[in-house]
Amino acid sequence: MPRLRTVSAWGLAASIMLGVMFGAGGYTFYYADGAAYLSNNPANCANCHIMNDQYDSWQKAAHHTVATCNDCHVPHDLVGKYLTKAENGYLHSKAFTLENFHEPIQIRQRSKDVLQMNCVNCHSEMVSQIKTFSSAHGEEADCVRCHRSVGHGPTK
Amino acid sequence: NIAKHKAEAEQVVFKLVDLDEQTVDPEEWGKNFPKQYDTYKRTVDTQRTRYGGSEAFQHVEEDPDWQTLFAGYAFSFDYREDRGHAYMLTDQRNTERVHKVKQPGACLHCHASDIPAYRKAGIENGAPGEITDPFNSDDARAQLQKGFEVVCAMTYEDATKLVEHPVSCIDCHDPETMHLRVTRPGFLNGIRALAESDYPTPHLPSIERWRAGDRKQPYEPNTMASRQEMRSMACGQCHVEYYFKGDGKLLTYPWHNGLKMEQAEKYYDEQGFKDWTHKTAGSPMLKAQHPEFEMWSQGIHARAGVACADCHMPYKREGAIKISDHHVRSPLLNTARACQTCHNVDEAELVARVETIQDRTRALMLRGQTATLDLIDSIVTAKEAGATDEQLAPLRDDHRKAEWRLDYISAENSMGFHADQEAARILGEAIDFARQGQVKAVRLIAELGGPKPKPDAVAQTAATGG
Amino acid sequence: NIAKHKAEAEQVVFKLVDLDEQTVDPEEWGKNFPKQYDTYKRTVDTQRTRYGGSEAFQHVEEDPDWQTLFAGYAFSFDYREDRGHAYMLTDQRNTERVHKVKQPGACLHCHASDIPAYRKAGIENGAPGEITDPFNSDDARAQLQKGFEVVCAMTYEDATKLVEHPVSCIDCHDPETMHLRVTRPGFLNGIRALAESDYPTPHLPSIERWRAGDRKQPYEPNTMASRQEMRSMACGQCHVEYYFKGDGKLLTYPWHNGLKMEQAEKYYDEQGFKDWTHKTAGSPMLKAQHPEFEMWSQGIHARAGVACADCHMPYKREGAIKISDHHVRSPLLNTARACQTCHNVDEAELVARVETIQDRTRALMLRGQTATLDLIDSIVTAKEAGATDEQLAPLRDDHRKAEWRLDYISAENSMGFHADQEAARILGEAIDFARQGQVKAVRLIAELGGPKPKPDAVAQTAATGG
Ligand code: HEC
Ligand code: HEC
Ligand code: HEC
Ligand code: HEC
Ligand code: HEC
Ligand code: HEC
Ligand code: HEC
Ligand code: HEC
Ligand code: HEC
Ligand code: HEC
Ligand code: HEC
Ligand code: HEC
Ligand code: HEC
Ligand code: HEC
Ligand SMILES: [Ca+2]
Ligand SMILES: [Ca+2]
Repeated sequence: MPRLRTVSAWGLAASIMLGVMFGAGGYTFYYADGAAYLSNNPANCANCHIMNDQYDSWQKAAHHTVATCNDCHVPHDLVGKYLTKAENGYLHSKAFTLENFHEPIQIRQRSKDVLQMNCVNCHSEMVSQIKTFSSAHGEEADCVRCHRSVGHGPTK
Repeated sequence: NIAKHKAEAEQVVFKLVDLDEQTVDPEEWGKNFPKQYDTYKRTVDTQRTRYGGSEAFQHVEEDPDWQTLFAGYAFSFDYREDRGHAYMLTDQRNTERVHKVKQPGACLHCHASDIPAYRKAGIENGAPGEITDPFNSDDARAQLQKGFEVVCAMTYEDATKLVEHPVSCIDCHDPETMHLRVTRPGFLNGIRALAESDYPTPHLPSIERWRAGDRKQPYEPNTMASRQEMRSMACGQCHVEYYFKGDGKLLTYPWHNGLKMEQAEKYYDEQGFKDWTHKTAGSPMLKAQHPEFEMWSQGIHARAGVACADCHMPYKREGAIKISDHHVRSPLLNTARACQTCHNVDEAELVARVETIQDRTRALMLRGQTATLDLIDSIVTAKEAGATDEQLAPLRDDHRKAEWRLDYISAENSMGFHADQEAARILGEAIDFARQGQVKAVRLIAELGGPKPKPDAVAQTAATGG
Repeated sequence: NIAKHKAEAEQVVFKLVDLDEQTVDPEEWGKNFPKQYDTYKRTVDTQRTRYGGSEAFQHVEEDPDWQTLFAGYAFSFDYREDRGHAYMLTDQRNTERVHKVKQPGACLHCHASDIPAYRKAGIENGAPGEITDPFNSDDARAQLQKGFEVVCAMTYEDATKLVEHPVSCIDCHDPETMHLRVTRPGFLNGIRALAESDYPTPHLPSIERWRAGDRKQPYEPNTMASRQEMRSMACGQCHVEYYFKGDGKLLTYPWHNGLKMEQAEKYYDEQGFKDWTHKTAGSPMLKAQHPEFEMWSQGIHARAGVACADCHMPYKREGAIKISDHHVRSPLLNTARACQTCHNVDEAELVARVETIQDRTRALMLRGQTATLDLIDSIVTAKEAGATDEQLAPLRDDHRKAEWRLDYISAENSMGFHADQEAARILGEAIDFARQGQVKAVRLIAELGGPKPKPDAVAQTAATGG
């Protein structure tokens, strides 16, 4: 699929470009193992100590045997996958370098949407009924409202 | 395999029968949605919890204090614990409160699947359009409101002949889309009045959004409320405080000033309304009934976006899919599903947390009962001592205030759980008003020069000090 | 930058100075643990919240009711809002309560780093062993208890000369291992008495475990309590209700029947104890002081295993390392770290939830104050009407009960947050006892044939009806 490849390549390039424009960004992305975003190995997310809590808590959660970070936090289709990874890679690296992010780390709405999509993808059968009859606005049931601990167990 | 899942998703529901705005019988809906229907039928079960559950025991026999507190009112001779939705119509038809007392058709609003009946009555009484008009159309709404007014004013005997089922699928679901909806005219009018008030509703964001808008259209839950809000409003249709307004006995929810206990009281005072006159004390009383929606609104769960259905209709796994458990009941009979997804502690601990809250509420409620009984006694004594109605007015006002607060928490069905601190606050006020009234009574009796308070009365008050 | 972060991640603590059981000066400890020391020093900051914060305003001036409520007691002329740990020693030395009144050395227990001082005094008074004995050794414990008894009995003037620092590292940490520890003899004795009672402690599992065991050794928090329990017990050393027992003025925590308000009251009644006699009403009063540990124990957070330190000393990231924020203060000044790790809602919403709870508590507290003031008035009137002490006894008992409950919530420093429903329940009881006493008083006055209640008094009671 040549088209797909170009898009994802563009996504990567974009992130690095933005990074460079932002100053230390390009360097950051490289040094902080920006490659992490391209692999599916959870350890790579955690190579950033900021992610340690989530890494540890993920290991304590029911899903760690069946789902890695990317399964939940990155779209499953190739295009979205690399664009999101590029975006996160850029945002996280920037934040990590500037140390200007809110602590405790809070998930962005956009990432929440990705999550929701991924829950539903893997569990589409289980939730087929509760999704189908959603509402006037077609809202899905927000999985995380009730299943907040599926991805991350207790941090203490 | 996502493709495969998607395919399954599409064909989980087989449309075997057509459903429309006249399909009241749940069995018909059950043909398309057998899993939900099966759980819906389970509401016939009866199982008791420490303070709730679904065994229809007689409250006024378990705690005879209430016969004195309700003296002169129908609740003094028949007031049972509530039970499953399956019983709502028969229990209403069988209660002594409809036999020994003349009741209006307004009673029907929350005890039957009566939307088509309302619309039919509306059309017969000159409302525009056809019974087949879509529910959200202007004509259908006109039919509903008109019929509602007509049926409220009927006698209960005549009105109850118009219906045959307890709350059914059509009351909460759009037969086309199965989307949640609210159909009860009493609620539609009430929530509109609330939206037009300035009472803050962080737990109902769609109202805050509507207020921020141009307000050209009145607030309309079915189109404006989020799915999560609808999961509570569906219940707020009936689990609310209410009264019958004027000679037309128009069912009205007292939300014009807000959802707090004091705000309903203020509304009733403004209307110069009383439910009955206390038989022995002669006070102008208010009766509270099941303000679950209002108390839930004061609690931390509402604030945190947790809906009635989250706890009372939790999802239930049925083989490969999960459905909403339509066996609506006490969550304490179902804590694993009702609570544990959000609170991962064991079930015994969850029950213990609830009962800690409920025991505290109950202890304070008993204090409130004793205080209010003492007040009633002393008003009677003052009357015997020759006090005039004018002299008794402030005492009777304290009685009205105290018992309204006491009954508000007693009639609310979670024994304080839905809003634990608010329940205790309200009971604290009940005690204050009851004892203040008693102080005034004792002063008045003294001014009237006797009779000296009976020794046993002194003993009784002393005893309650423990 | 990241290169730096990675370096920090590897960094370990460098032991620059040796610390032992005599190292009271926090600056010494700070050389090994500069990050914690820096935050510890921040407790000098002063910033106010709606009901708390660290601005030492004068409570009895902001709310003069309390001058009447405390009539005849030191708190009536100087009672300030508490502030940071840095001030504990100077604030105690400067309060009018130690100048206008003679106070014992017992006061020192919670206002200074005094463990070595206790042990030294113990040895001087014949306790076995050396000052260098490890803290958990039998000899060290004997020294501590002996010195504690001696210092309690001294005058405050003499005792305060023995110390120079407010609470310091050594009070909560083992100088060898840095493990948390509890060092306060008053707490060690109190928690032991609690363990020996049958009061259920689901929030302190190590006590339940000890009870299940052979009980040969007394309960010992430093060796038996979990780390999470220690994160609350460290604070429970001082943030508790207390009294000075007997002529030795031995500091004692009233936990022998349990941690509930009624159980402390029962203990005091059994001891025939009173803090002071109310100046105008002549009632035998109890003073409540900062029962944070006890109220926290009644709340949902304790039940859910949330410790004081979780909210008041939350983790704070310093580069790659997380440290406990030793700037102990109101969590409302630090909601992101104090609350958001567990509650993922925004900071404004968190503050709003707390203030909703606190406003309810405050409203009920004001009712309680009015009721108690009314009782005091009517007791005085009864006295003037010629009532004997014997006749006044039941009224004064109600006064003692009511004001103890009112003060219990007023003296607790979270304005109800630590256990919101329990706080409201206790205030509800305060109101009940105050008004019951008033009823008895008015009856008694009538029996004594006058004086007729003053019109203004009637007006006042009526006014409070609102
Ligand atoms: C360069 C270090 C670094 C790496 C590597 C890293 N993160 Fe992050 N991450 C951060 C920082 C810093 C933040 C906080 C950013 C903020 O809150 O604005 C963050 C925030 C997040 C958030 C919450 C904010 C949002 O974007 O919604 C998620 C989810 C997340 N990371 C997931 C991941 C996943 C999945 C990976 C691996 C594919 C990963 N992170 C790898 C540093 C990193
Ligand atoms: C089974 C799904 C799942 C997996 C696997 C998973 N997460 Fe998450 N993640 C979640 C959920 C659910 C949340 C909470 C979102 C919310 O609170 O709305 C979350 C939140 C986060 C956040 C934001 C912090 C917060 O609490 O809001 C970060 C950062 C994060 N995850 C990183 C990771 C990393 C790194 C990994 C791999 C080690 C990982 N996640 C694995 C589901 C998952
Ligand atoms: C990569 C696929 C995948 C993703 C993404 C995923 N899950 Fe799962 N999940 C599974 C599998 C596989 C299991 C274990 C088998 C089962 O019970 O279905 C599971 C188990 C569960 C369970 C039952 C066990 C438990 O933890 O209670 C719940 C609930 C659940 N998932 C919810 C979610 C939610 C909510 C999300 C999104 C935040 C999510 N899942 C994301 C594959 C996934
Ligand atoms: C209102 C709360 C709520 C929401 C929202 C919710 N769930 Fe659940 N879910 C539950 C409950 C309760 C159960 C347990 C049902 C049972 O055990 O019978 C459950 C069960 C499950 C299971 C099966 C767990 C098992 O034991 O195998 C999966 C998978 C799941 N949910 C996924 C999801 C996904 C995906 C979403 C979002 C589309 C979602 N849930 C939304 C409450 C919720
Ligand atoms: C967080 C969970 C939760 C929410 C949300 C909730 N409830 Fe409840 N409800 C309970 C519990 C727990 C009880 C006590 C049951 C008992 O005592 O057996 C209860 C009791 C009740 C009862 C009496 C049940 C019985 O056994 O007689 C009714 C009726 C009720 N709730 C209706 C509602 C309505 C209507 C709403 C929304 C406006 C609501 N509840 C919201 C948990 C909840
Ligand atoms: C049409 C009116 C109506 C609606 C809508 C309604 N209820 Fe009820 N509900 C009742 C009546 C009436 C009863 C009492 C039935 C009886 O005791 O005969 C009742 C009883 C209950 C009980 C007590 C059951 C028991 O076992 O004691 C619970 C719990 C309850 N409802 C919750 C809900 C919830 C949750 C919703 C929304 C999902 C809801 N109700 C919607 C009218 C309604
Ligand atoms: C606004 C809705 C509403 C109206 C109007 C209403 N009810 Fe109910 N009724 C309920 C709900 C909700 C319950 C269950 C909660 C409870 O019992 O407190 C209930 C419970 C009952 C019960 C069973 C428990 C008991 O009280 O013995 C009877 C009988 C009853 N209603 C009769 C009546 C009668 C008679 C009228 C008219 C005078 C009436 N209802 C009007 C909502 C309503
Ligand atoms: C008292 C209100 C009420 C009544 C009556 C009711 N439902 Fe529901 N129903 C709900 C609620 C609440 C939901 C959850 C909707 C959501 O989350 O959007 C629901 C959901 C559903 C769903 C969607 C899938 C699921 O399980 O969540 C179906 C299908 C359904 N109901 C069928 C029925 C049928 C069939 C009947 C009659 C036998 C019925 N309902 C009666 C309140 C009701
Ligand atoms: C959809 C999620 C959800 C469900 C379902 C739920 N809760 Fe909660 N509960 C919460 C949240 C959110 C809070 C507020 C505190 C917090 O943010 O954790 C809370 C608070 C509480 C508290 C402390 C507040 C108080 O009143 O003392 C208790 C106790 C509690 N829940 C019990 C229950 C019980 C019992 C059930 C089941 C009948 C239940 N909850 C169902 C989410 C939920
Ligand atoms: C769940 C969080 C939480 C826990 C656990 C907790 N507190 Fe608090 N505490 C608060 C909040 C919130 C306030 C109110 C602060 C305010 O009003 O500014 C408070 C107030 C206080 C205050 C007064 C602070 C001031 O500003 O004057 C003291 C002292 C205190 N707590 C001590 C304790 C002790 C001791 C414990 C354990 C026994 C404890 N707290 C447990 C949250 C907590
Ligand atoms: C059991 C521990 C303990 C003992 C003993 C103790 N205090 Fe305190 N003291 C505290 C705590 C904790 C606070 C902070 C909470 C508060 O102010 O309520 C405090 C606050 C104070 C304050 C500042 C606030 C105020 O009340 O003005 C003064 C002054 C004070 N104490 C003086 C004394 C005096 C004098 C004595 C002896 C009569 C004494 N303390 C005995 C623990 C104690
Ligand atoms: C040695 C006794 C002692 C110990 C141990 C102690 N405190 Fe205190 N604390 C005090 C005294 C005394 C004050 C009042 C100081 C003043 O007002 O001068 C105080 C004040 C406070 C305040 C009010 C601060 C403000 O800004 O208003 C908080 C909050 C507090 N302590 C929490 C804690 C917590 C949490 C712990 C345990 C980690 C703890 N304390 C341990 C004695 C102690
Ligand atoms: C009032 C009690 C108290 C005092 C005084 C105190 N600490 Fe702590 N300290 C704590 C608590 C609670 C923890 C958390 C321990 C845990 O979680 O096991 C802690 C943890 C620590 C830790 C472990 C790393 C960390 O940050 O969690 C160090 C190092 C430390 N304190 C140093 C000091 C120093 C240096 C001082 C004096 C300047 C001091 N402490 C004074 C209560 C105290
Ligand atoms: C270590 C985890 C943790 C921390 C830190 C924490 N909480 Fe909680 N909070 C809980 C738990 C657990 C509950 C009980 C309900 C539940 O299970 O979710 C709760 C309940 C609550 C409730 C509802 C109970 C009530 O009294 O109404 C409020 C409000 C609340 N927390 C506010 C706060 C605030 C404000 C802070 C910070 C000052 C805070 N919490 C810190 C875990 C925590
Ligand atoms: Ca019931
Ligand atoms: Ca303070």
